[in-house]
Amino acid sequence: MQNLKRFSQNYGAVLGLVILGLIIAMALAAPLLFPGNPWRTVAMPLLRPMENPDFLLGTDMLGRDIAAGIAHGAKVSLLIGVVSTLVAVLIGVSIGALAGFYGGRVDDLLMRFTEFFQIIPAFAMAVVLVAIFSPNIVSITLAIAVVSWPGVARLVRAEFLSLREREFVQAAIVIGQSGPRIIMTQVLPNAISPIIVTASLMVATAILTESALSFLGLGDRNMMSWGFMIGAARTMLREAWWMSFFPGLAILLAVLAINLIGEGINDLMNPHLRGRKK
Amino acid sequence: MLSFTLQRIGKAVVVIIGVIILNFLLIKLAPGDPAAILAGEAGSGDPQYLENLRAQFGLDRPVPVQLWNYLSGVLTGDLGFSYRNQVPVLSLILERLPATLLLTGAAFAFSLATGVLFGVMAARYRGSALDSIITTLALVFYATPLFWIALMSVLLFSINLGWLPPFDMETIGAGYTGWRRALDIAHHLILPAVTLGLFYTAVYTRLTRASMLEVMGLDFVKTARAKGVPNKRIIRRHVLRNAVLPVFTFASMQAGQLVGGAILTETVFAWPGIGRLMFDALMQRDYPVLLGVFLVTAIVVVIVNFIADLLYRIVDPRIGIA
Amino acid sequence: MAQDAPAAEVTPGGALNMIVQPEPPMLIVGLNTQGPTLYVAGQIYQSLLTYDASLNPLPQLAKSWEVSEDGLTYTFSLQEGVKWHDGEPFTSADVVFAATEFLVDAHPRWRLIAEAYVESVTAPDDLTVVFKMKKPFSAFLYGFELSSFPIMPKHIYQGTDYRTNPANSTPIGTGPFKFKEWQRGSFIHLVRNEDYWKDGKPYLDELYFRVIPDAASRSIAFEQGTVDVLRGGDVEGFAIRTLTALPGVESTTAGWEYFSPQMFIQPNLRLEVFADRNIRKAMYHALDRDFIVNAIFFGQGKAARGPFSATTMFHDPDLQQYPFDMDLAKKLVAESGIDLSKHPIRLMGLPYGSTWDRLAEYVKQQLEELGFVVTIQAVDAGGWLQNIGSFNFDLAFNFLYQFGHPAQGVSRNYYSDNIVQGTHAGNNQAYANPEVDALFTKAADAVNQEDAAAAYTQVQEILAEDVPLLWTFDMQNTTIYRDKVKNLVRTAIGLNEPMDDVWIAK
Amino acid sequence: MSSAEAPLLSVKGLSIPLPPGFDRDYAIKDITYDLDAGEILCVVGESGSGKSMTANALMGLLPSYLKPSDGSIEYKGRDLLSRSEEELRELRGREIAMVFQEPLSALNPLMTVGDQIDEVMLVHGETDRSVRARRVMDLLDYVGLPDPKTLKDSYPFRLSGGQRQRVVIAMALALEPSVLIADEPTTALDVTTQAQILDLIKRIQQAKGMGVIFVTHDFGVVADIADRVVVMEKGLVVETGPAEQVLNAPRHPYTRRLIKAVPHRRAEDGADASSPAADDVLLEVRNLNKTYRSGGGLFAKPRIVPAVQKISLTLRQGQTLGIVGESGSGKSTLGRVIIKLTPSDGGQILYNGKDIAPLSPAAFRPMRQKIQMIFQDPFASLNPRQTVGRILVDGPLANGVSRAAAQRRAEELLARVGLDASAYKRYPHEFSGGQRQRIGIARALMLDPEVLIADESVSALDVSVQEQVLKLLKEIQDQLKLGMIFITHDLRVAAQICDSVAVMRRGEIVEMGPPSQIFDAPQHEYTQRLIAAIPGKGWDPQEAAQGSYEETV
Ligand SMILES: Nc1ncnc2c1ncn2[C@@H]1O[C@H](COP(=O)(O)OP(=O)(O)OP(=O)(O)O)[C@@H](O)[C@H]1O
Ligand SMILES: Nc1ncnc2c1ncn2[C@@H]1O[C@H](COP(=O)(O)OP(=O)(O)OP(=O)(O)O)[C@@H](O)[C@H]1O
Ligand SMILES: [Mg+2]
Ligand SMILES: [Mg+2]
Repeated sequence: MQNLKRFSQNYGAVLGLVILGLIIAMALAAPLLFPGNPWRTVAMPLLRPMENPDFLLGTDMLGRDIAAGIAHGAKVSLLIGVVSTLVAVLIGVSIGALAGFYGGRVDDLLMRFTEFFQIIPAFAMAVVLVAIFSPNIVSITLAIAVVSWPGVARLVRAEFLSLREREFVQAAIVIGQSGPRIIMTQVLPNAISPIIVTASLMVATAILTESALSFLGLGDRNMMSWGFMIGAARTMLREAWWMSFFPGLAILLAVLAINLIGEGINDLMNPHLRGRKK
Repeated sequence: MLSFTLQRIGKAVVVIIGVIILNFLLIKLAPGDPAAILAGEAGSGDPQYLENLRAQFGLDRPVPVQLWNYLSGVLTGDLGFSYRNQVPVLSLILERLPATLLLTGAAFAFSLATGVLFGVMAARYRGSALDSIITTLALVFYATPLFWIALMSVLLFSINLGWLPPFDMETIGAGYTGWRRALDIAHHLILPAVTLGLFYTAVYTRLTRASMLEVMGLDFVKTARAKGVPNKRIIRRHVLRNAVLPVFTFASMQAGQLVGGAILTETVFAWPGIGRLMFDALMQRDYPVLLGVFLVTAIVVVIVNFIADLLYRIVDPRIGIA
Repeated sequence: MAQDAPAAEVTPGGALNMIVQPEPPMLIVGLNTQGPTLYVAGQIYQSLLTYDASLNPLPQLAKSWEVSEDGLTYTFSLQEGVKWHDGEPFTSADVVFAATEFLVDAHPRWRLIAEAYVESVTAPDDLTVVFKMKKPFSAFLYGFELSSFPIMPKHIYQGTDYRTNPANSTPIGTGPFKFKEWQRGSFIHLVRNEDYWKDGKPYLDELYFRVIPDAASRSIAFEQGTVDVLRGGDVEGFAIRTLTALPGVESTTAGWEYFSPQMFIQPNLRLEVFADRNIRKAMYHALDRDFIVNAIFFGQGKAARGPFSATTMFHDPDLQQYPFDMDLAKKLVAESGIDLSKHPIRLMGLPYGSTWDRLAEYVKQQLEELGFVVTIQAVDAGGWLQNIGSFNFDLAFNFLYQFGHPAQGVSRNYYSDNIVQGTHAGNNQAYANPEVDALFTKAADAVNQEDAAAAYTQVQEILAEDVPLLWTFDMQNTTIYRDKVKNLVRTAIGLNEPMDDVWIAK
Repeated sequence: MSSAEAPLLSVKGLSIPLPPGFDRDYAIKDITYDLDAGEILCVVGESGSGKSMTANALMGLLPSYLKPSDGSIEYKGRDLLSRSEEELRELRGREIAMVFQEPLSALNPLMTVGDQIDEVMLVHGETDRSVRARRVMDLLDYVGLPDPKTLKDSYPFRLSGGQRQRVVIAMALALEPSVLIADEPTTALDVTTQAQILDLIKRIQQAKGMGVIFVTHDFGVVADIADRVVVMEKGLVVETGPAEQVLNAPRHPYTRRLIKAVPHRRAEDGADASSPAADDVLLEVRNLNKTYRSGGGLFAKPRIVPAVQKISLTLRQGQTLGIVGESGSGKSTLGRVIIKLTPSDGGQILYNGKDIAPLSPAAFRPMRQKIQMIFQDPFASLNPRQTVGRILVDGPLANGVSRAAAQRRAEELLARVGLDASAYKRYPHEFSGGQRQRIGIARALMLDPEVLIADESVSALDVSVQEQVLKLLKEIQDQLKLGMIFITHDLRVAAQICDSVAVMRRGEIVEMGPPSQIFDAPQHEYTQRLIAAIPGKGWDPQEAAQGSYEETV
């Protein structure tokens, strides 16, 4: 409750929530606002924004409605962002938790393994994975997850390493709780805030990565996503600026919003942490 | 120091071998037979021709044998032979590596310098309009797709204003040498390096700001104030050094990521580096080249981390002996 | 097209800047005959012949040639005084080496011809080469330009492993320009061959082929004057319109007659739905190919009128046509009694840029309107080749060069014994019609052109009725160049022709 | 009032309001006291009473969002509050210097010790490098640091806590200020080091005639050094006066309560020290060893710390065994090894005659309930994400007790440790430190242990709360007759509750015996030193707290 109040005082975070809320609403309402398929030709190609009041954001070279694309694309972009993050967090938390909690040889082994993934540039790895397993929404999502978990693993490991030494964890050992139970009930709940903050940033990064993949022609051709729209529009940058401008703006707003929320959570968490340490 | 170096080298070798094996297996997992693709490109595909190609590239042997051959090749400095370019992989990569090192190095230096500068300014004037402007800009650049920035900056600075060349690494055919050439390359470097670096500028700005604020709250800063040290000097002598260390460490760990970003930048700016080489190799299923690029990147990253660690040890007395 | 300028006007010297896209893997045209390789290597290597816009043979390294009455002996007389770039003389031995060793080993098309038709290749003297045939081959004389018959230096390659020969990094040819430098990822630099066998030529001092991976950047490069020439495919269709409108810029669609690429949609006939001819016809009717050409390809092409490109020999202008008619298409589907929604299909586009993506999106739309459930299968270049070559596709985009003669560029798509894995240029859809096989063979083996023409007309009619492929459009490639560049496109192989006549007005 | 008569430093009616949302409106309210040249003024009070806040206000070092609302601070007759930041800066370090509590974090880790001392002079206008260098050497020497020549080029991390605190003091003395403010400068240090630092401050103060404000919460320290005392409670000054009077004849009830709570030797000490039946041996430790090896790698030398060496001891039913020793002597390690939180390297731990040392963690888990632990930090030892109820029942649940039974037991024990039943549903952060420690005790008792290990269980608490918790432990111990190992660094606390005391140094037990022997007739030289260093020996708080009120009125 108190947290909620503190959060609401963080204007940036509230703004982020509002923007994200609008984007989610748009994604959900897309089938109502723009019924049918966003790939359909609905008007003259290359209408400028506002030129025709029915197509406020203009149309692309095949006469498809940009606004419809953005509304439908919101779903795909958010979906990829959220699902890939969930998968990455799942992998990262499992590996980080085991390494951090058990330490020693387990830690060594898992961290070396993590390093293998970390040392290859994430985007390059994602490109390879998507290309190799042929671009579709599943391979894209998984590829993004595969390259983004090491960060989570490291973070969780560090958290677990320090939490493991905390007295309340020691107390849990002393009263005879089992290792897995301690991880789940004692340590993890206390590491959740930084995980959430990181995850929120990862959603943002995932949306960016998806768009970059699309830009390289490694997007899912059956899904209208923002990144795909920019990728498709980039060669027409000079003839039809609006084709890439609006999806670019949408990405920027979404990422910005998620970031602001993440930072809000971060701020929320920090005084809390300080209070706990004192 | 020697034992540290040895230890790090030992660790690095393990990591790099791990990376090789991981990549190798990944690529073996991939559907797509390089020989078939090569044959396809040449327009022919009778089985005998395919068999010849496979035998020539050693693709007909079992995977563990291939892996072993590759590994032992790598140990002797032989990264294999490019199926497609008919050139030893190592020479192909070495030819392209300097361009990427230059690009990513410049982007790295640019982002670190500007990031730290802006971060310090924002933290120093925390809560002021300047702070708001810097943090907002950092957020915006953090959230803007790299390629979008690249395209827009070409539009603005090359086409509309005509200040900066939009692609290539130097003026081809101009035949510049010495200083003239260096200047020419620097001129071509500005756009790609800045666009590649902007995202990291944003990252480092935020990191530096947070780190500065944290250090500012530490006890020894209070001690310095109690000594009567002027504010400027506190920031410079006490806060900055302590705050920048973690930023540097983070940056060195991130250095490899720049190579990922270079794929996009090199594409847009026609920069002849290994990012683009990697992408082409991938598209053509030229796996030895792909593996080689990954390997070389990993080695570069390991070296960068090592140098960073070494510097860290020199700058931070606490780690020196531990 | 041969616009030879009066010699007085010519201002020799200067450098010509071009773009090579994508960067070729190598310049050894004997080992790789892809477009980019040919573009650059065309200035270094040469072949015996070249062809004018109407596909009549013109001399190149062959000064003249004779065909015996029975069509079984071809005799070429070579140019005198031709030297390889390393100073060695070029002789008939090099041609024999190419025809009997190098190309048989490394060149897929030549090997097939050589195996099927060529009895022997001999060199009675240093400047004469004689091909003796097993049986007549009406297309034989159309296979002697660079992409079909590149001549490689015997003294460098004989007895070596061609692929790993260290000389591959410094190509040695007979052409007007010599290899100087290749900065991978950046540019290829050729310089004037001082010892070129045509006196006083070439006019240009230097050629630069730049590597610019991004299409938008390429069009900027031309606009800003960094490059002087854009080859077809260098920039996207809509950019062609804006670039040609610039002052001082000229363009031509000539220079592709020999290749005449035709784009088609390839249904995998192994699938039950596609095995039904009515369904294929319905799909064909469902596509507005004029829209494709005009809206998607910005006018760069012409709707195809049959299996033979309209610019090639033996094209039959009176074939049965399949105009855009969605109602008729739906009726055909209804007649077939097949429920298309029960047959979800994958559509594999071409990985060559956003225009092709748009085409895939459009085709998907149309087929879905017809009742199909379509997923676009996104692939990269490697994946596309892999899938086509291993028949792992439902419906694929493809395009093929026609190489001047149906026997070289068309029949390969329909021969039932060409249903082989590992190539994108075979009968990948698995079309088998003995009648078609027989007619193609008959045409190819014909001694005189009339017999060939009759057979080809017949086979076109059968194919037009069968629609094994959905011939979509004859591709058009526009070459854009600054008007100061003279004599650029002169023959049917366009920019692959040695630029020994090209000059830049000062 | 001529400036000669004016006090050196004079605080009048100083109030600092807190922003809304804090536990109280004022950090400090209406604070008034004077400091004369050449005296040591001790400011005492419990945690949060505003001691540090006042000290910081004097230096002008308040956080930006806190501003004095009323009152004045006069230094040599001139008001400080109205000065500009630049003027204050000039004053800091030159006229008024400060020493902080945490020696570990008060020094910049990336600057050599010499440079940090040098800097004070540099920023106050001493431009001659050689003059400064000489002075640095003098100062280091003066505060009793060995080998100043090499030390000045060392980084702080190489120095021990006591050495660092000396460096901070040297820094404060660099420009011979008239006022030295020391905010709990010895709280983080060992008794022996503390005694040395106290000596040092006293010596300097006398030599230089400085006025010293010494903030502390330890009445023993006050007794040792104070000339005058200010007692603070919840932001208010409740009593001021000469040390003599405040210590021995406190007027304010709060002061008396504080003094009464100061740990002291039990009167009946020694009487029942050997009373437990000799055969009720619960736990016997034989030749226990533990050596830490860390930082070792393929090519690196590991750091080796022999934390527990050949320790043998016996714990009987109903007995409280105290373990005392300086920081780092291995007390906690011993406790952790016995309870198997840290594996031992050798030796036996016989519990009811069975050696538990070699058991695997899984094999030992069922036995854990019999050996329980109370932790040091009441804030860190309770999971902030769980309700008190959950914290309590987790133990029994893990040991197969039904939820209902566990809950009943939890409610019982909450009452037993003096907490309201409503505590069951609340979260730890809603409790004070003392209450939390009670929860920690209840958690340990949930499992009906026979052995209880308490590691610094009261060290983090204020004296008055500490006293209550000690009392609770004593009661429980008497009732349940368990065996308790009580680890502490505070010898006074050990003296108050233990039946037997073991003194540890560098992993070894140097002396063991009943408190009477340890405190009154220490055998070992080290024990003697420890005992000698206890602050405020010459002063008996019990006596002061009891009779004095009548006497002085
Ligand atoms: N930076 C701060 N911001 C806001 N309130 C503070 C701050 N520091 C202390 N306080 C509040 O001011 C009051 C007095 O705190 P102060 O630190 O002076 O206590 P103290 O007597 O020094 O306690 P301790 O013995 O724990 O050091 C407390 O209520 C505390 O919560
Ligand atoms: N996990 C560990 N790894 C390595 N060394 C350790 C570890 N824990 C403690 N030590 C070292 O072992 C020695 C004994 O530490 P221990 O914590 O037992 O001392 P202590 O007597 O409890 O001190 P304190 O009074 O400060 O709590 C110290 O030198 C300490 O640095
Ligand atoms: Mg304090
Ligand atoms: Mg301890």
